[in-house]
Amino acid sequence: MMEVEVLVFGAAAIHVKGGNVVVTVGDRPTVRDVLAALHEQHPDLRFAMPPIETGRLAVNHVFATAEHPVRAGDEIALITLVGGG
Amino acid sequence: MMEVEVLVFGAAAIHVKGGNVVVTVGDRPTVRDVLAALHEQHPDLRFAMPPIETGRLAVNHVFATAEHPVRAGDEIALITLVGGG
Amino acid sequence: MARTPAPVLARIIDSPLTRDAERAELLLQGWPHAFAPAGNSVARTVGAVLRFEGIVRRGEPDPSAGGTERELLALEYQAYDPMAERELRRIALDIVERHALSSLVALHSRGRVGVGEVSFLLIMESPHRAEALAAMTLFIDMLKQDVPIWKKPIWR
Amino acid sequence: MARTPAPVLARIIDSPLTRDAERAELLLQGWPHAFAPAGNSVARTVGAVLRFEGIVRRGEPDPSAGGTERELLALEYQAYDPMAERELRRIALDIVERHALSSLVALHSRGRVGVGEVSFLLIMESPHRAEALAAMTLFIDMLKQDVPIWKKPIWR
Repeated sequence: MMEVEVLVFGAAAIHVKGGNVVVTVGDRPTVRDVLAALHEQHPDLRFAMPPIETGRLAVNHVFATAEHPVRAGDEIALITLVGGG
Repeated sequence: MMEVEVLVFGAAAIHVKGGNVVVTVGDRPTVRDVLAALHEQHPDLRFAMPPIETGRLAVNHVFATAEHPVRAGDEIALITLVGGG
Repeated sequence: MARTPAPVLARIIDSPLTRDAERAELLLQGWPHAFAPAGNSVARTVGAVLRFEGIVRRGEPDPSAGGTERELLALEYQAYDPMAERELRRIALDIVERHALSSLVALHSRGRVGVGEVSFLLIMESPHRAEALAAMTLFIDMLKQDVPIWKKPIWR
Repeated sequence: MARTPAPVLARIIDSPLTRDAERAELLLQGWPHAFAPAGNSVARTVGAVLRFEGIVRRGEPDPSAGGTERELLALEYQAYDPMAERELRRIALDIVERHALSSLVALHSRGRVGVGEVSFLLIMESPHRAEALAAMTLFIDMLKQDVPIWKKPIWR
């Protein structure tokens, strides 16, 4: 098992203290595993979350899709409902 | 019978002296009649002319479609292949 | 809700559309925000300002040379008066209404416009960007179909 | 034909995008035609310049009031650094390549932008207008999907 910290912004951050949440996932997790854990362990954020199968997270400031591995020390961010422009 | 003067511009005007041509049409002509006469009496301009049935001419500075009557003294212009912008 | 009519300016101008010519024309026509930055219209309901400049390029296809590109010095724009300005204005009013724009300025040059100079200027203010983008595409399409302006190449 | 890479500038700026802020940024970044009129790029192959300004409007829907519109003082833009600028630049390079644009400037504000002020500026030069219009629509769509910038309303 490993803990992954996920940065949260914008409307999603209203439900979160300190701008991040922590999820527990199995060893050698992928983006999909982190998304599944977010859905399960932080249901408050579901309104802002991408689907587990097709969703993406930012890993080290680059968008990564479901299969992408997540390693200890990676900077993971949930980026949805952006509002630029 | 009546003679109608038609102003010609742009690429179409290259084939024309003085910027206008004259066509002979029957009494109470419409835009369609003038277009048909242009096609027949000025074949050089055909490349720049709208179809007789669906075409338009400007009558007194407003676009007029096939059924529009043409009267003595109207200012008639063939406006195609414009190049603004 | 009844709306104040959106300001519309549509004119044919006897010079290239330099910044000075644009400013002079807006001032002359009493345009409400000639010197204000784009966003500072009074109502503050404008969310998008879109500006298009059409510029004379160095090369044009030469029909008398089978359409191969040839070097230009300038284009000479000829307008059928007063219909050209009238059509420009008709299109402007139609599009402002259809897309609920907040304002529209359309200026087109008549006469000689050198390579690199602006011959056509279109500015639209709109509450939202989508309307302005759609309106701009439509405006230019209509301009190229209906406004009796022709260009004569002046070759180098 | 091998083309010189088109100049691209994509930046997140810590202020509203006033004309002075825009000019200062272009100058600072050594932008090739910061002070030249739009059309006077060296190659003279540009036929269209398109400029978009996104402006903070007076009213925004308030989610905590069921989405009814409420009066704003300003929007506070928050960016995820350095990803926001990186994504802005990635999109800019992608679109310049895809639409064969001649140049592209994309500036977005971070921090407080008052009602009536510009938060986003996009300038594109292109040989022909159609590419620029298509590219602009696509750029803004991609911005709104991928660039990690959020706005916090500061209500009146």
